[in-house]
Amino acid sequence: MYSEKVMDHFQNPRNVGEIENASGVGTVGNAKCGDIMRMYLDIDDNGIIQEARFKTFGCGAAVATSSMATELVKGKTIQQALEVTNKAVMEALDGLPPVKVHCSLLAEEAIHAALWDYAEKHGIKIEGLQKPKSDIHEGEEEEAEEY
Amino acid sequence: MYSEKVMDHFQNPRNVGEIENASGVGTVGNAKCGDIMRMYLDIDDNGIIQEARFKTFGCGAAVATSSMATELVKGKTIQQALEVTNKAVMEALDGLPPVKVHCSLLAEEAIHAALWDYAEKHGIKIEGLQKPKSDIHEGEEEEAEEY
Amino acid sequence: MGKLIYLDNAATTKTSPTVVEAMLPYFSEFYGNASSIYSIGAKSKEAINKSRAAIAATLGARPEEIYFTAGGSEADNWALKATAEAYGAKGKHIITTKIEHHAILHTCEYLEKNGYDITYVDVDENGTVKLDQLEKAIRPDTILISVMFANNEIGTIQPIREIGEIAKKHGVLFHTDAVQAYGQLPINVDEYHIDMLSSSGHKLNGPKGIGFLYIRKGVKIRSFVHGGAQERKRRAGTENVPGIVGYAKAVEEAFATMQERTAKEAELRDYLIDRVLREIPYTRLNGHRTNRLPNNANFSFQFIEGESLLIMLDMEGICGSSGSACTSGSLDPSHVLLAIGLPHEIAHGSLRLTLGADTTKEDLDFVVEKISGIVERLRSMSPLYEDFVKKLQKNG
Amino acid sequence: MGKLIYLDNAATTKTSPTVVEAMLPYFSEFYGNASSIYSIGAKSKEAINKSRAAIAATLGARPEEIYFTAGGSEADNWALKATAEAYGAKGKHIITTKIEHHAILHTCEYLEKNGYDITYVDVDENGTVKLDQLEKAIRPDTILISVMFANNEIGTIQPIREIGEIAKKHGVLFHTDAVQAYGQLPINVDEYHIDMLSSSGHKLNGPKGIGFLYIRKGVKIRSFVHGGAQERKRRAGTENVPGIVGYAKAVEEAFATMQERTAKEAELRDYLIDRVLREIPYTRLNGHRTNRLPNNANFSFQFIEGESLLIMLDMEGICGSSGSACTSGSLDPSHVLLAIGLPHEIAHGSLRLTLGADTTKEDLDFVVEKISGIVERLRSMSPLYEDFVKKLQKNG
Ligand SMILES: Cc1ncc(COP(=O)(O)O)c(C=O)c1O
Ligand SMILES: Cc1ncc(COP(=O)(O)O)c(C=O)c1O
Repeated sequence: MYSEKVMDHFQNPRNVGEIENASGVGTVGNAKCGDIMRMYLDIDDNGIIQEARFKTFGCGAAVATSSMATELVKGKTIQQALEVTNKAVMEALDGLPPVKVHCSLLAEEAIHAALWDYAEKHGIKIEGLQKPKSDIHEGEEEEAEEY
Repeated sequence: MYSEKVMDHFQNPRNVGEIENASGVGTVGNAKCGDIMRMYLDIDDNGIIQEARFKTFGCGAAVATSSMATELVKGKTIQQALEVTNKAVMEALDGLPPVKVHCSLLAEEAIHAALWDYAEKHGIKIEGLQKPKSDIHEGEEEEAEEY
Repeated sequence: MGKLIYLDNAATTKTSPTVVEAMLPYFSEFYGNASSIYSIGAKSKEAINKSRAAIAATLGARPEEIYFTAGGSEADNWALKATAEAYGAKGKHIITTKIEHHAILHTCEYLEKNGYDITYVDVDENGTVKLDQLEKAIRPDTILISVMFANNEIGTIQPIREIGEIAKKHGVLFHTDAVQAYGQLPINVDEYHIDMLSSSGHKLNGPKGIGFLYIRKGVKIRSFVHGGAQERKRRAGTENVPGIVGYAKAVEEAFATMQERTAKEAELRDYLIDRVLREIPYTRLNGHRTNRLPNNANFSFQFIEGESLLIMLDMEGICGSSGSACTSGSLDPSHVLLAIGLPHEIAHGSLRLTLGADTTKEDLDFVVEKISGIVERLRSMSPLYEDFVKKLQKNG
Repeated sequence: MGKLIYLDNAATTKTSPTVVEAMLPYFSEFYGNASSIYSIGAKSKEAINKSRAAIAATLGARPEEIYFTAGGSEADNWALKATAEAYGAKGKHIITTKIEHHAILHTCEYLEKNGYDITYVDVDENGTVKLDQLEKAIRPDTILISVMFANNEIGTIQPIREIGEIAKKHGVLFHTDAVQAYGQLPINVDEYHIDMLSSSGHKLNGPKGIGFLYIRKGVKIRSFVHGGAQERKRRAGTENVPGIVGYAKAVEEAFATMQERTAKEAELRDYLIDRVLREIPYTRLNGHRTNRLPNNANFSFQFIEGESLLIMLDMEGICGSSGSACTSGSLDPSHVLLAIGLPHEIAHGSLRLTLGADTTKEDLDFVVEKISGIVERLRSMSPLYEDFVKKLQKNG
């Protein structure tokens, strides 16, 4: 059901782990729905993401999207990181099954949550960043066609 | 679905044909239901059935019961012939499938019809013989268990 | 018994050995549940997807419009009952014909008991649906027209394209029971404006116990069998993977050989019809003379009854079927034969012979010879024939 | 990939090669329609009759009380919908449990939409139905109690005899979904006062796409699939002869080996449970410790999610299943795990392993070792585990 890229990132996840004294940490999702992602970012004084790490409780897609998301934001500026959308993560993984799309949304939210934490800690405001929902499943749409 | 006896009487029906100037002829059943039996009896002055012949339009069971019925009444007195019930015909054939029981009723009725014809022609009354129904399907019961 | 001449392919067909071969790996090797996550389950899922796509392609449909069922009857039940339910608020009127299979007719009776109103349109003496009557039957509360693609007894092919156009014009859903036609005739669901279509695997040399219902995208009918999320949540039950794979294989073969096979069958069918009508007196052909399934011949032999004929043919190794009541355990003969206007006693004397890909001219020569003798023998035992001959003699 | 260790026998089983062998002649040799009159059809009919009788005997039932269906889901749908319909005039209340299979639960939801009132009885923390609650739920308008014989996820065996007695006492019909239990546990329909019972072939090394509903003589439910006169006019559709024959063969084998096989499986199951609980911390067993299906083990590993675990097991050649939402495409985890009181995050981390006749101790040693490593790895990636450890450290 998963693409080779997803399987690769699931089997060999990049950047698993914690960052001590991270610049920003964000946790999204909830156990009820079976996905929790925690993203650690290390951001230097120029606003460049030097390091990104994650921990994820969730399915194969959740792990793979977390892994890919950390890869995608590493070395980026904050503004560039904001452009790492769930679509970008999915594309980088050669797609996800329809029922797993919410995992990529979670990854996007995890980045935002970590950046939000960074901004709060540093008392700054990041252009275009809204306070992330803690639960990305809220208000999620059912599959279009219902039987 | 049929016993060997039934198959034998169907493949090699005994007494097929007509009797010219028969003592009694009876036809029962109707084309609507797919079974018509005609029974010819030759009855001597002592009231002994010397010969019995039949013609039948109908299924395998109809042919076999006609054949067996002629065998059973041959050599019998009229009273004995009246005792050739559908049950007797069925038993002599080692049974019939439930949906074919009506064929044996038809055979019984055919005997009665031929005897009735004989009695009418000779202006006599046969003890215990009622005017046969021309259509034995009338009022027939459905299979007990209905779904 | 010597050679078997099987001429009851409309009842069921031999599962083709290549079909069985295609199924075999899915019994004991790739037996995984298609809904599971591990690789052996993925094998099953892949096989189902491929089968679905192959079948969809033959109809000009999309794979996600094919829903596997346990056979033609379930597909027919599903189409009618679920449409009735889903569109019941719009209306409770359904139009069908007098010559549908019991899977349709008995389902309609069931719906009638549940407050639906069914119009059974007549057919003409050839078994062709009366289009004007059908169109006139449409009312504002009509939600569905269900007409079979070709009849299973007399083989008559219905004007499906015209019916589809009528249904479309009036905004009514159109279901066709194509159990007999699929694999014998080219069908395109878009061209014919078909919204739902039933098929059954064992009618085209596929396995028994598998069928499908084509449901056009957008038709809002729900599950008939509720439960697991199989078949896009519309038909619950662990997928019959070997059945599905075998079905697709049979479909593939049927469509690859369709033109050649049906041309050959139609030629043999005509040969059979011509000889029987010429050589056996008091015989009629039932169904349309030309516009009929390529493998179907259906005769009525006056003065005799069908079951007797069948048993005697069986003793010669010939398998056929009859619309006689006696073969079904009911008292009335085939509703189809009555609908085309046959009197009861003639309907009782009917014989259906349906050819297969391996039927030969020699087979049919043997069959005609045997029928001829058996019919003669049964007539010699028939009181109806006796009466007829006596009347002839009296008049002559 | 090396050897496959298949531990998902509750999902589906390998069709036994002897079963396939028994089926084979009925595809391309004795392929006749069982309803037809000629000898090749009689062969099919005979095979069906023999199969039906063999199955009936295992339940202490009469052959004419066994009705073949396309599987367990159809049997469940039939039992519930047809009972609702047939007895709807008497009452519209049905009692079932919170841990039934979706084939029951979704059918109940359907019935609720159609004016029926369903009571879903609770289970205790072991997954055993609360008998007092069940009995109290009975009302004058209760027409049916449907309780599964054994649960497909956690394996808990229900007090079926007691439920049967309660149903009998109150004059209510009793249906049991025995899809998981049949062939694993001895069942006698009279002893247990069962009026209807569902089973599915592919759960006991028989083919997919075949099942049966036992209907006690006198229970007045009608057809679910309308049409031809098959199955004593109660279930239309050309009989799936190979499926039926294979089913009966599988049943025969399952009952011949039952005692020995299930004793061995139960021993292995206990070995597996003991090792896992001992060697992997923060793990719990779901379902009753002893009163469970002989081949079922179901664990929850805290802090990890089931699908990830399954995929990693698959990479080691081990097939299991999980009650995690992610494997089903829905958001909520298994209703069964929630019903026994598991919090969501623990329900998500569940793993079901269901043994087969050929499972060995060596297989399980390998499996325990792999689970152990994978759970550790997934925990090291889990934010929930991180929080837990930090809390421990803070407190410690
Ligand atoms: C308890 C239970 N009931 C019903 C079913 C449905 O059976 P099937 O998938 O064969 O229709 C299953 C298995 O899927 C089951 O485990
Ligand atoms: C026209 C038609 N519809 C439906 C069916 C039912 O198909 P099945 O017996 O496979 O359920 C048949 C054959 O029996 C048929 O000929």
